[in-house]
Amino acid sequence: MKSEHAAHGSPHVLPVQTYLAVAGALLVLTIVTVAVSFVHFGAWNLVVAMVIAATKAILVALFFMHLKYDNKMYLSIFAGSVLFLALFIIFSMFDTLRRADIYETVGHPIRPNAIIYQQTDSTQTSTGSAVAPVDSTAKH
Amino acid sequence: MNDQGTFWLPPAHSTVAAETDALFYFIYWISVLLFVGVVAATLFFFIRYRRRKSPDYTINPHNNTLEITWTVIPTILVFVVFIWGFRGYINLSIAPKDALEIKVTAQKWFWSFDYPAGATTVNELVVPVGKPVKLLASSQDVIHCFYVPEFRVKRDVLPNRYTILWFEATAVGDYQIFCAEYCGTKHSEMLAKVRVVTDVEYNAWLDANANIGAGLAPEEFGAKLYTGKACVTCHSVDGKPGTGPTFLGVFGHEVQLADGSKIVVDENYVRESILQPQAKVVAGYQPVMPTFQGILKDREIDALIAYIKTLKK
Amino acid sequence: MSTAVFAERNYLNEPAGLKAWLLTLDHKRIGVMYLCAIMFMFMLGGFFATLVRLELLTPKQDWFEADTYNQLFTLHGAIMVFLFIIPSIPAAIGNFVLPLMIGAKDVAFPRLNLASWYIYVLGAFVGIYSMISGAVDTGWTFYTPYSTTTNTSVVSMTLAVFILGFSSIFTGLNFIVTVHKLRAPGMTWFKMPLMIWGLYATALIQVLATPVLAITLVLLMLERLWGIGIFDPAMGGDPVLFQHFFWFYSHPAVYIMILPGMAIISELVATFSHKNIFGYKFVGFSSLAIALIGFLVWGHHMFTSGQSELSSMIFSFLTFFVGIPSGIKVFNWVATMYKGSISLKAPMLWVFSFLFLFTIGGLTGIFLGALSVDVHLHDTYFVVAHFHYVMMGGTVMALMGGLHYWWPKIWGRMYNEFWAVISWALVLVGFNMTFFTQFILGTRGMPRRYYSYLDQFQPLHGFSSVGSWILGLGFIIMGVYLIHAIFKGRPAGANPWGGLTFEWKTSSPPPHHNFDAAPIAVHGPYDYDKVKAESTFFDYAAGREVPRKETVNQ
Amino acid sequence: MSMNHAAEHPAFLEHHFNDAEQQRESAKLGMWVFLLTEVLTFGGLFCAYAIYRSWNPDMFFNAHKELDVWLGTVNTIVLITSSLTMALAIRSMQLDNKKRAILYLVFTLLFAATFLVVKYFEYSHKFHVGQLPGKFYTFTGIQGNNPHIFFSIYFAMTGLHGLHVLGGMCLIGWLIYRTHKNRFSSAYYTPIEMVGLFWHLVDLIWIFLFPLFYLIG
Ligand code: HEA
Ligand code: HEA
Ligand code: HEC
Ligand code: CUA
Ligand SMILES: [Cu+2]
Repeated sequence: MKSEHAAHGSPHVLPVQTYLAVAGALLVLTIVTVAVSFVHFGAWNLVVAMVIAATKAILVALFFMHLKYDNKMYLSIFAGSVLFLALFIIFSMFDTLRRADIYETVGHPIRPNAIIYQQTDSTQTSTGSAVAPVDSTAKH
Repeated sequence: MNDQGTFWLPPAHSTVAAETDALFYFIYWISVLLFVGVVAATLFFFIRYRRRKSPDYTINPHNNTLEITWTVIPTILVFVVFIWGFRGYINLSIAPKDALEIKVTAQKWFWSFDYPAGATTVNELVVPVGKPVKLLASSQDVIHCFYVPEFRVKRDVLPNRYTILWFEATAVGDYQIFCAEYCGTKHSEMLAKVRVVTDVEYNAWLDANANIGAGLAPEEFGAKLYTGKACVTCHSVDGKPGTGPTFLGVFGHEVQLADGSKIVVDENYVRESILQPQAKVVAGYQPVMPTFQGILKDREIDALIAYIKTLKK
Repeated sequence: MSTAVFAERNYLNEPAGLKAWLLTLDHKRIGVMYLCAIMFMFMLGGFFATLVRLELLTPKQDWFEADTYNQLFTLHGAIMVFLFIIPSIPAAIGNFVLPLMIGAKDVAFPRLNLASWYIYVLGAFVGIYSMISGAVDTGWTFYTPYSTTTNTSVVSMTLAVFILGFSSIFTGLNFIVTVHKLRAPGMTWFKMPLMIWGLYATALIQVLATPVLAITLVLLMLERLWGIGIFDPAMGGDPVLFQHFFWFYSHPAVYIMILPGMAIISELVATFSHKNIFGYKFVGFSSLAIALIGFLVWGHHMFTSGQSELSSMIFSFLTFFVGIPSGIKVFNWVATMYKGSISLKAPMLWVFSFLFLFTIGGLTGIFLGALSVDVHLHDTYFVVAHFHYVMMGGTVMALMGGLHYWWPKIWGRMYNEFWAVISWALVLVGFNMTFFTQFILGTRGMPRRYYSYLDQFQPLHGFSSVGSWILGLGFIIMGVYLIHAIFKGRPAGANPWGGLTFEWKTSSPPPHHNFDAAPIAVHGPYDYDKVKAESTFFDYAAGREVPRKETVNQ
Repeated sequence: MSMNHAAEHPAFLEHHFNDAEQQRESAKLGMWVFLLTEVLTFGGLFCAYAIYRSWNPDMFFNAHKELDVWLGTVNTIVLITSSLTMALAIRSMQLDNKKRAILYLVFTLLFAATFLVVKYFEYSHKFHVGQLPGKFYTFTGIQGNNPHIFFSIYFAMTGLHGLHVLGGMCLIGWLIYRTHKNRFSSAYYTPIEMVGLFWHLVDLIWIFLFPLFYLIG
């Protein structure tokens, strides 16, 4: 729907109602997602929250950012960035979630807590004295 | 595949080595073929169609079948290589159930090994021949990497996490252990040996080492530990400077610490320097000394203190 | 070629003055400034390389302390990667030739282009500062927890690389928009020179991968300054996760390095075989295929790192498919030469070096992609040899070929062909001496980043070190005659090689505004059959270079 | 392709573009590629969040209870409204209504400032009780391993986002100044449109940050 406009004709202008409707929808979705978060669905909370957030994001992208009316290349650039982010997360998780496939002991850290917690609970003898995390004298 | 090794590969002395070497040479010969093909064709065209000899070119129309062939054939080749490589990798990764388990600890810059019978060694891994050995490794400071070229095995050793590596030696002898992940100043000196012995020798060695130093006087036992536990890599006994201060004449003398305070070197100070080196750091030295907490037993610490006492100027 | 003329009024002297150069928006001047900077960085990185090789002459430590050696190879790696090879072809040659080859007046965002240059200069100064103030000794990979606990200036080097990342992003962004929006009329995607396909694919990687490097470096700096516990195990972080973040950028980065090199090779093969490239679409789309698949293979650097076996399997599987398009390109280049009219000038000699060395480099990548073989070869000199064969043998050979090819266009003067052959031969011999021995060292189990090694490896290391002197000599000779040619070379004329792409249609060196008459893409970039382009002549009436006879028969 | 540069050559058209349309589309393409790099820069942090949440989900859940949902909700509404006013500012400029455009830009600036003020209160509370990243973490009372990591990621993401809000505010201020100086018109409002795109992306990133930290943790 890219309307023809001369070099200095009136560019493509959306009616105010569209913007207000979109803003309204975003507010409603915000209220919904907050309300839903109080109900405990366990793991589903994450999925629901993300679906709502995604819809809000699509609304902002299509209307406020004009992707609906602009050259579809920009939509593909935006979608491409999200795709590459998803690939980065998924491929990293092939490792981080599947380390215990063959040996259970390999799957998790030996000392679950960082050393800053070891000083507090003296009961747990810290087997290795990890070097102080950040040596204040270290050169920058 | 062989005991003397080939031009490219060192001798193969573990059960998995043969398959890795076979895949290596499979890829090697295909690569030689492809390389010679590409370079020979280029040279031939350089000579045959050089400008003086063929001032004008003749267009050769696009040929899709050629494009398809040199896409499909490489795809098949690499698929074969992938399957073969993956099969070998799985054998490398899954240790047999009855494997003998030895705990490996990597520290800046030496390896220490704890055997089931309580014996511990530093920079020397004694294993029986013909038996699968499973190493449960972790590091005390940075990432190291346990690598034995003759066994074709390698695995990073991570801080605060166990990693597992297994091998079954097929020949008695000594084999070099390298550290293959960069870990600082003495990365290239973090060397150790795998000593593969017969079953009988192994059991005899285990019993002997379960309570080593029983018969020795404390300072003699301390001297053995001084080298056995790798204090030698950083502390000299003849006054020569090293990563850590020399032990010569240190006992009973005053030492300046990094925070400026001074302290007389006595038994408690040496014990504390061994168990919590970071507690009191000697002025002018990096706090790189690892803790020996859990590695040295009290009897061994006393022996080291006795030995250090004997080192008078 | 008495008719060849040096265009007196050109972008080099118009507008004159230092200020005009420092604040220039002309893509050609920015390209030349980048060229000088990257050649200096190549010398600096190469100097450190020769020191590394010097120390490795003998097994024991004799020239440098262990820590100094560790700093030397780290700086060698970091300078070569971040300060030399990544900006080299895109920012130096790319900035100069891309607008010319698509018939544009300039890149889409000239001010952004100048900003990218000054960000590079800032990054270089921060890098040099960090070299002087206790140089970093973590290797160019900055693996934690070593990088968060070592006592060298990691933060300032990380900051330098962080800054350099933006220079790369802006160059990539600029090229994407320029290629999309500023092509000459008539120049469809399939009438674009393959050099532009290569630079476009590279720009895609630059904008997609470099941001993740930026955030990784920020997290590394925060880890070192405040111990935030994302990568440092002492603070509950996971060092293998750092490796994922680092290699998500660093493998695509190696394709940022090679794709521009391949792009130059496509141009040189077509021009010096005086023939249409074989399988134009296949070569073009191979660049895009490498760029995209290149994002799914980073885990092949981590087979022994303690990552899950599933992850290693997936990354090994995909690594093999990234090799196929490279193969398609190599075969298409060789097929182009069939029945061509090949002139063996220096650029074509460098093409031979590229084909010779890159094929070895690429195929050794296949060794490393096979899981069980990589377990033996990982972190050995085999890997060092692999990446020098593809980076040095691939990108740098192509860079040198491109430099010789466009030297007459950039400076208007021709280099000395005799010395070019000498330096080419020295480099090819020296390179193979230096690095082929490292394959043997690697398979025999010599680990990398060792400053002292077992005696058994001494002969090979000695041979490699001697080879590096020959290699260095080859480059020094090239440096001399190329710089000499700038001032004293004979005029080259607009089109010394008989190329068909647009940059040969304007004078050498080109005027400030690139083209007197904006070119129109009537035919493809290598359609020698459609165009009988002989060398140009200087038309005194028109006062500029004009092609002698351009008969266009459709 | 107009060869003559005389009359038809509007002031804002740069020499290397053929016409205004080409210049505007180039700017938009350039902006979208820049937004791609922003998505991937934040992407690294989203990846860190996803991986550490998958490693210790219960710690994340317990830690998220420490955040004030209402302040988060307010901030979300503030940012959405600022997105609206930004869009309306562009629309006003498209209709050559400079005064209304400036008004909406000022509103956007105010909402952005409100967002940062609310953020300031949230941060000062955390500084006060010790819910800080890494080794500055002194808070107790959150069950689960390494709760400081939640706050390390929280401060990294909201901090970087806050910097982008600040950057956006400077850009909007610069726009107000130039609109006031009559630099823009319905024929040339590209800079406003570009800053608008950037601002909407900043809002879009917060749309994901809000549930990830405040609602589900
Ligand atoms: C320009 C840089 C460049 C390029 C182009 C490549 C290209 C490739 N690389 Fe390399 N690589 C590096 C730079 C590069 N690499 C660096 C710097 C490192 C080490 C970093 C560090 O640790 O410090 C590294 C390390 C590295 C590793 C990790 C090794 C280890 O540390 O254990 C692996 C493993 O898979 C690998 C594989 C590959 C493959 C499969 C290709 C493929 O793209 C190659 C494809 C090309 C061909 C295959 C040749 C041409 C094709 C034919 C002639 C047709 C026939 C081909 C087939 C039958 C397949 N590389
Ligand atoms: C582009 C990348 C690049 C290039 C070109 C080179 C070039 C060379 N590199 Fe290396 N190298 C790396 C990237 C590169 N390197 C990386 C990433 C590492 C890993 C670092 C790590 O482990 O962390 C490494 C590591 C590395 C090692 C392993 C160190 C170790 O593991 O302990 C060695 C050892 O021999 C080595 C040697 C060399 C040599 C002899 C050259 C020679 O080719 C250099 C020859 C060049 C010159 C001598 C310069 C002369 C130039 C001029 C005179 C200018 C000419 C002027 C004009 C043309 C105008 N390099
Ligand atoms: C990796 C290097 C390294 C190893 C291995 C090492 N040390 Fe140290 N040691 C140091 C450094 C560095 C110092 C000085 C800094 C400090 O006090 O922590 C030091 C200090 C000491 C001190 C205090 C010396 C003084 O003058 O105050 C003693 C005692 C000591 N070490 C004993 C040992 C013993 C016993 C062993 C072996 C069981 C050992 N060290 C192994 C590096 C090492
Ligand atoms: Cu331990 Cu290298
Ligand atoms: Cu790679």
